[in-house]
Amino acid sequence: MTDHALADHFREPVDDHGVKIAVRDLDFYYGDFHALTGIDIDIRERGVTAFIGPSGCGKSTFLRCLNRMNDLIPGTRVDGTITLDGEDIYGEGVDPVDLRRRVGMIFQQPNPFPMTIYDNVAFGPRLHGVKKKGELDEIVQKSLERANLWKEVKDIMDRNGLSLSGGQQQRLCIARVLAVEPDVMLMDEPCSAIDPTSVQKIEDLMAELKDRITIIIVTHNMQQAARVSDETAFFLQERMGEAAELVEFGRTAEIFTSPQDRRTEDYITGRFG
Amino acid sequence: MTDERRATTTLKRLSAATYLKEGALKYLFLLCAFVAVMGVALIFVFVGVRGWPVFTDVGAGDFLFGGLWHPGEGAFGILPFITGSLVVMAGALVLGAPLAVGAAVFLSEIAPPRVRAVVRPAIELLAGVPSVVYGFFGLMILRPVVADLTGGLGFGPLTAWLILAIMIVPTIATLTEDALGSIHPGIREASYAMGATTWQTIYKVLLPAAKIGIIDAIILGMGRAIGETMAVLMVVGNAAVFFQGVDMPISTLTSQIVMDMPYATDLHRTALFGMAIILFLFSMGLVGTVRLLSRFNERVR
Amino acid sequence: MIVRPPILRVALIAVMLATIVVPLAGCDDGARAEDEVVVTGSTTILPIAEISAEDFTEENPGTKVLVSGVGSSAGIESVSKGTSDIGTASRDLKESELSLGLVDTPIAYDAIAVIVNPENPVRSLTREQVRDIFAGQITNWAEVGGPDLPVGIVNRDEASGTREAFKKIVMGDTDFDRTAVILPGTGQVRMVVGEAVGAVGYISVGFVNDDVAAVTIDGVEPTLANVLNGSYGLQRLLHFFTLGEPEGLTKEYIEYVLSPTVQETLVREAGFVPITQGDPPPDVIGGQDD
Amino acid sequence: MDKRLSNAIALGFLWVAGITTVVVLAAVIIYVLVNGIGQMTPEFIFTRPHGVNAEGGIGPTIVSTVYVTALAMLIVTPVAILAAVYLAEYAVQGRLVRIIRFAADTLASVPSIVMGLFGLALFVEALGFDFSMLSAALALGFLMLPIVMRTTEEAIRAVPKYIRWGSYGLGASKWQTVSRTVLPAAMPRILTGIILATGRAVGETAVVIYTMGQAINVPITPMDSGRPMTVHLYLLAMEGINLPAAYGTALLLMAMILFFNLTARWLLRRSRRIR
Repeated sequence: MTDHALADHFREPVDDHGVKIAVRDLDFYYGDFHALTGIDIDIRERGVTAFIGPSGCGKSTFLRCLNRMNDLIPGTRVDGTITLDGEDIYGEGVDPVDLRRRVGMIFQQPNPFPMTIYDNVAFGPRLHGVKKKGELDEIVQKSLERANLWKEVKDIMDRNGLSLSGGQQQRLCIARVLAVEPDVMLMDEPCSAIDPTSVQKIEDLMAELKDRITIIIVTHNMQQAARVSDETAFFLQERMGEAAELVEFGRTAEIFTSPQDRRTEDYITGRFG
Repeated sequence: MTDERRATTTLKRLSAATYLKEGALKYLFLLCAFVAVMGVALIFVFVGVRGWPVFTDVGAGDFLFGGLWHPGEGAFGILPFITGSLVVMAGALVLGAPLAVGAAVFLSEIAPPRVRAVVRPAIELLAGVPSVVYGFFGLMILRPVVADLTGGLGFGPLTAWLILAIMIVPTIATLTEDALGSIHPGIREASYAMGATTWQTIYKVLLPAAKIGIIDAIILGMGRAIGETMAVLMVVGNAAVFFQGVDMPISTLTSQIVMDMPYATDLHRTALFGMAIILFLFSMGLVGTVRLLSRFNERVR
Repeated sequence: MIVRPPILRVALIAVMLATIVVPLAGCDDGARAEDEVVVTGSTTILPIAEISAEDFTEENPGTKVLVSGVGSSAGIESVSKGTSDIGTASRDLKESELSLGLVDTPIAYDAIAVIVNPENPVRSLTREQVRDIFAGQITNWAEVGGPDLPVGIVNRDEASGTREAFKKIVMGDTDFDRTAVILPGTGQVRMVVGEAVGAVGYISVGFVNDDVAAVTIDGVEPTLANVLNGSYGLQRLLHFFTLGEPEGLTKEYIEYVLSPTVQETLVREAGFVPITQGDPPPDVIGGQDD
Repeated sequence: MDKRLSNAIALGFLWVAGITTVVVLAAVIIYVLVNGIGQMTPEFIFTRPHGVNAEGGIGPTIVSTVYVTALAMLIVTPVAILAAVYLAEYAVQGRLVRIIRFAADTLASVPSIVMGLFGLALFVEALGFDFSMLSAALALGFLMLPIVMRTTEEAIRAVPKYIRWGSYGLGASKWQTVSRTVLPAAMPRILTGIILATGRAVGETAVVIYTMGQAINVPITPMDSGRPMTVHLYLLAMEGINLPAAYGTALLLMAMILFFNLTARWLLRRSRRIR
């Protein structure tokens, strides 16, 4: 990453954003394995927050707590609170289905449905009751435009989603999530399985989306974190078998230039991990 | 979606309707799954109840281990049929299992695509051929051949083995191929990378790795062989005696039931249901062994 | 293939449909309609019963005659239980069956021919020799003046009336050789005997064709004339049994079978001897030692 | 033995094993085809058997076979698919699931003659359905159930996990995910399973011989009895009075099985090309 790019990043004025997701003293267990411990973090509204750390440090696990995807894995348990717009998402009677609509997710492996491109994007709206074709067409087109994919696919809409390239598939998944108008988009190492030119497109896309959607991206690529994120959180698992913890969290610029915690510095300078 | 800041809506509470709907669906599906259990229970009850009196009236000992089957005189010993069924099954396995495992290995490891495109459908079609057509084929083609070979009439275990071996090949081959297919491709490459020949890779790496799958396949093949009725009935000769030679007629549990069913009354008919119980318990035992085997293997691995 | 059926709706409809069909169908108690005659029994009589049933229903539209051939004993059992109107049997009633109150209407004679492979030179046997062969005492054709060739006995299943009659006339008290092959059908016995040189079996005279050779018994050939004059001992009556005197449609059908249209054509065509031909001699069945 | 030689011999055996299956199938098909092709006339297929040697066609038996197989498929398919959905999607590993799996495996390995007697004891006699299409269809249904259940479950499990997550990630409920992404994606293989199970049901004799009755009859309502092709073939073979008709029946049976299998394969290939 050239110094030039890093420099202009700092000049950007940071206006003050409200807190979208507040996490207080979070512990997470797979059965009796204590995976995450004592995590406190405030994720600001509209902007990109990056989770970094060596592989296996629980950053993805923590990400999946934010939209309760971990509920699908039997035997998991969460202590502490996670609030979305001030509301506890693990609260009594909260419908995880609705939560996941508002907190969309992009996976490491692009996973379009084995359906046409159109059906992929229309899947979400259809789920939530949109029936009229006209309305669906509009949502599909707008979502694909917002995912910078419309121009590339507009006349092959009935082709199978799986026939697209890796980068296109990932953008199709993003379009699919955008179609349900989420407030938050979680991205679990979205670029690790796609070619470099497509990575650039995804990163540009995130820059465009972040002024309307809160984006949280898990990545083990520090340059990417530095490039795309406003704030960064560094997770670490000190010793095997022990719970991972949030070591340091702050504005990306400070984390990468003047990390407070020695362990963050060691990680960023590449001494380990 | 409008551009100005979206009004943050509160999280929807889990509506009772969806909760009930999902719950109701779950129990509907459970009920459907439970139909299988009900099926087995119904078979136990209805075949069992109809066959149970033979154990009390004739007595389990005379029934299971009696050597003479002569309903007219009240003799209901079915040992000849039990041994007959086992003999027919064993022979079919000895011929059929190697052929089936060989075909499966051939398909998954050796066959060039063009050949595989012929052999695989052939095996699937072999599985589809009705057993009565196999019986008919056996009766009209295999029996005369065996008759010429052995000088007898062509009825007996040998003809039954030939027919049954063909019939169990698809059952064993498809399951074996699945077992081989589920082996991680990396294992094959690793073995070849170490300079092993195809055959060494097969019998040193692949077969051991798929061992449980193959054993399961063979056990299910046994189930298919012991449960076969029509094809055996048409070629085995139906003599209610112990094994006397590969070309001498004998009878099995399944074929004897079909032979006697049209005219069996009261105790004789109950005895036939009793034989059905034995067949049912035997096939359940096979399934149980497969289950124990896989659980035992899990712990050992 | 991108299929998007509303899975839930399709599945639920099908399940409901199935649950409706099952009980609904069950409530009809399956009582046999008045215009229907159910005939079950001997496989030997099956052809006659089936064809006459077809012709009978053609001549009497609206009636139905369901014929199935499952063996004489099953026929007798089902007519005594009332599950069928007519029980056909190619053998006489056993002692245990006499008390069932069945009324017998013989419809034809059937003579049983002992058949051998055409290449087997043995063409005449005494009744004792036939008994010893089927009892397994004679195991080589040389013992009856034939070539040195093992005897391959082909026996019929116990459901068969032909076997019962053969046992009563020829075997008497001696048992069949239990190691003999048992075949559940006339045609099969003929086919196997026709193929294996050393084979021997027995079928109705009507079914003998040039695949096999019929043997003269005690010097008497199984010809129509000998059957009629009773000199050929191996013969039996074919019976229609009914629970009590036949009446209604059952009576009409039986009378139809006894009518010349059936006796002269179907019965003769099937190789049996029409009952109306000669006056039925008192007790042809059973031979001397009955 | 040096490893090159043993390799050659072993591969030779494997080639023989592979080719034998084709040779045997060819033998059966050719035998039935050569002898049966002569019978393939319209009146063989549409008229009734009549006459001493059961000349004429086997129409009613074809109708009976098709009727009972369709009825069985109609009854068993929904139950089997929904059962598989439970096992693949909803079931939590535990005693209940183990019991269900064991029962399904047991049902799959029940000898057909036992299923026949069971059908006789329960459907024909206890429930009073008498010899009928319904009794036979229900007995066949229990035979087909585990086959469809297993193929459907495998088809569902073959749908990649991340497709489900994609759907959950969009706020779909469990049933929405199953019904809108998983089942449609698995549908080709599910249909294959249903077709194969139907093919198996067409070929059954021992199950239907005691539940369908043996009188030759064109069934209208599910309560009518009738003689299926397989039983007809068996009786013709046993009676041996009309072998050409037996060959004709065997050929038609094989043709139906061939049709089912080829449709299943075509369906699978067509779906794989889309992916």
